[in-house]
Amino acid sequence: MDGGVPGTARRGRLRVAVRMHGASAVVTPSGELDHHTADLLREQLEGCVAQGRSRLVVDCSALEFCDSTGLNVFLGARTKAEAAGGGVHLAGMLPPVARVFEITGADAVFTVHRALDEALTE
Amino acid sequence: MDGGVPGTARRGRLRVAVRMHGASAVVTPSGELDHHTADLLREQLEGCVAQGRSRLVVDCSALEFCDSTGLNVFLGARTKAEAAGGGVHLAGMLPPVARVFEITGADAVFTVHRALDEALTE
Amino acid sequence: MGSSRPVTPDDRGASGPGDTAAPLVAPVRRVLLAGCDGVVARARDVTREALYDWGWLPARTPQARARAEDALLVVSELVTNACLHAGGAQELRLRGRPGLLRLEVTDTSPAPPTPRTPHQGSRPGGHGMYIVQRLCSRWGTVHHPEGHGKTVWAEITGA
Amino acid sequence: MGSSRPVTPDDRGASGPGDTAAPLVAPVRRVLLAGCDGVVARARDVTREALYDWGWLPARTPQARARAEDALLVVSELVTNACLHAGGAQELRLRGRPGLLRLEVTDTSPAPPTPRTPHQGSRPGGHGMYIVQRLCSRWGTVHHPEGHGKTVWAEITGA
Ligand SMILES: Nc1ncnc2c1ncn2[C@@H]1O[C@H](COP(=O)(O)OP(=O)(O)O)[C@@H](O)[C@H]1O
Ligand SMILES: Nc1ncnc2c1ncn2[C@@H]1O[C@H](COP(=O)(O)OP(=O)(O)O)[C@@H](O)[C@H]1O
Repeated sequence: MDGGVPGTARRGRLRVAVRMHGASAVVTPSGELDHHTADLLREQLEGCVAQGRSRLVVDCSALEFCDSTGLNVFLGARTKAEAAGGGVHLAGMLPPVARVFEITGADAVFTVHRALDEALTE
Repeated sequence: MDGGVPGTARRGRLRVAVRMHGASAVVTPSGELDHHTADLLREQLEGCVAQGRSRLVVDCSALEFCDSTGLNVFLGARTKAEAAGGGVHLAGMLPPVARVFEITGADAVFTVHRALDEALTE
Repeated sequence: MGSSRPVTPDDRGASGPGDTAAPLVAPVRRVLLAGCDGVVARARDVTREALYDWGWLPARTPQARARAEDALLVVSELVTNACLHAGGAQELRLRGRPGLLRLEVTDTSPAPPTPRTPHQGSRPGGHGMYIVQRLCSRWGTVHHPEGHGKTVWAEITGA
Repeated sequence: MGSSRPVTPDDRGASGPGDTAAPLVAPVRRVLLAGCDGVVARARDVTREALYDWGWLPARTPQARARAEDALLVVSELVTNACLHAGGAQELRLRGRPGLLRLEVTDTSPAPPTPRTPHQGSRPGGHGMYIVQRLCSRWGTVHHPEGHGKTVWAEITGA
């Protein structure tokens, strides 16, 4: 699947699904986001922005692991999305993923939602 | 005593004597050359060069300690002396001082003499 | 985990700082991590397995579970850094002591990790060692003799 | 040496890496080195005294004497670096183990020593950590929690 096109892409321990919902692109990474898999999510997020979908809603409810390499992907996508007039919304983070955002203070620069529907109905 | 003028200067654990011998300035540091005392030797060596005495013969036979800060003084003086057409000759180094020059490879850039008379009669 | 094997206390060259005289009373696990293919995920797998073997997992409390997850995060950071900044990780060593897990990653670069200061939460980059600093009671670098690389280690205390 | 005093094994916060679980079987000496006035020479004095007390000096052979002198050189480099690059040395700790002397210098900067590569023998600068690397069997940095500085340590083996 090409970057940001609705559908599902997979690399090693990460799967990334993309679908459109109104003005938002809903990106659903599942599995483990690290050095080996970060490129896949980066391509998908940047692909959405390149296609004019700059309101990115990331459904994190199936993301089981994320380290600083994964965090960098979200931070980079945020810059691109905001430059295009949008932003990155993170929904449903599990505790180990939420922890990375908390201890680095990165949670302050994203719009964080408890659950996906909250991010979509906003 | 002003920099490089014949006589003796002292700072803490270092004493530096300077005398003229033909074309050479004979500089005799005695004691411990380190962070606390390096400036004193630097002033004396640079003072000699500033006064046109760029053949510096350093009598190290009473120098009991020298670390990398001391080594830097000799390396800096060498640049100045060579730029003025002279050089730095080191004579009579005791084992702990010789060791610093050996392990850093700095001994290769100085003219090293076993004893002072060798450095003066050359 | 075929390549994880116990070490003997007399394996001095590979032991961590301060272990020079003290006997190795703690369980140790060593895994070779040549190259960078899949090693970060593999290092987490090995660490998770040790956490089960050494009683950190399954966790009795959410706090204890968070500490085990912190250990997986820290090992991920250390191995990633060896790949990104030191030409690849060589070996992962895990040492369990009562209430303490010590993670050690060796690589062949002599340069130490240098946490970026000030840390900026909003920008990509510089988060790895910041995370290590925040989650670990101590961390450090041991430089191997003759310029043969280094070990970066970090210690996590249990819940 | 009025300010050099023994520490007890339970002084965990100040002990070196890897000593967390192992009992402190070795003689330890600690000296506060506040500020930079005269501290480099003083650190050598304290180290020389320990070398006498622990039987390295008087040396029986020229080789043994050279090793003791190496220890004085290394401590001079570590304390000088704390003064030049870390706002001053805080504390010097010496640990004697059979055939091994461990020197530890704490300071308040989080930045680790970064040996300059390549080392250039003909230019001023960059010789301190090169000397430490050449003379020591191992050296390293322990980062203290909460950004409270670090300990740079180096180990010298006896003749
Ligand atoms: N194993 C290592 N070997 C050499 N340098 C390292 C290592 N780990 C980290 N570093 C250095 O420390 C810096 C900070 O690392 P880190 O906080 O993980 O951020 P980042 O990897 O995003 O730069 C790196 O940029 C690198 O220069
Ligand atoms: N205690 C320390 N704290 C912070 N940085 C240090 C410390 N010791 C050394 N460094 C860093 O390591 C570098 C190399 O040190 P060194 O080899 O002694 O050379 P020099 O002091 O001449 O620069 C220093 O320039 C400094 O940046």
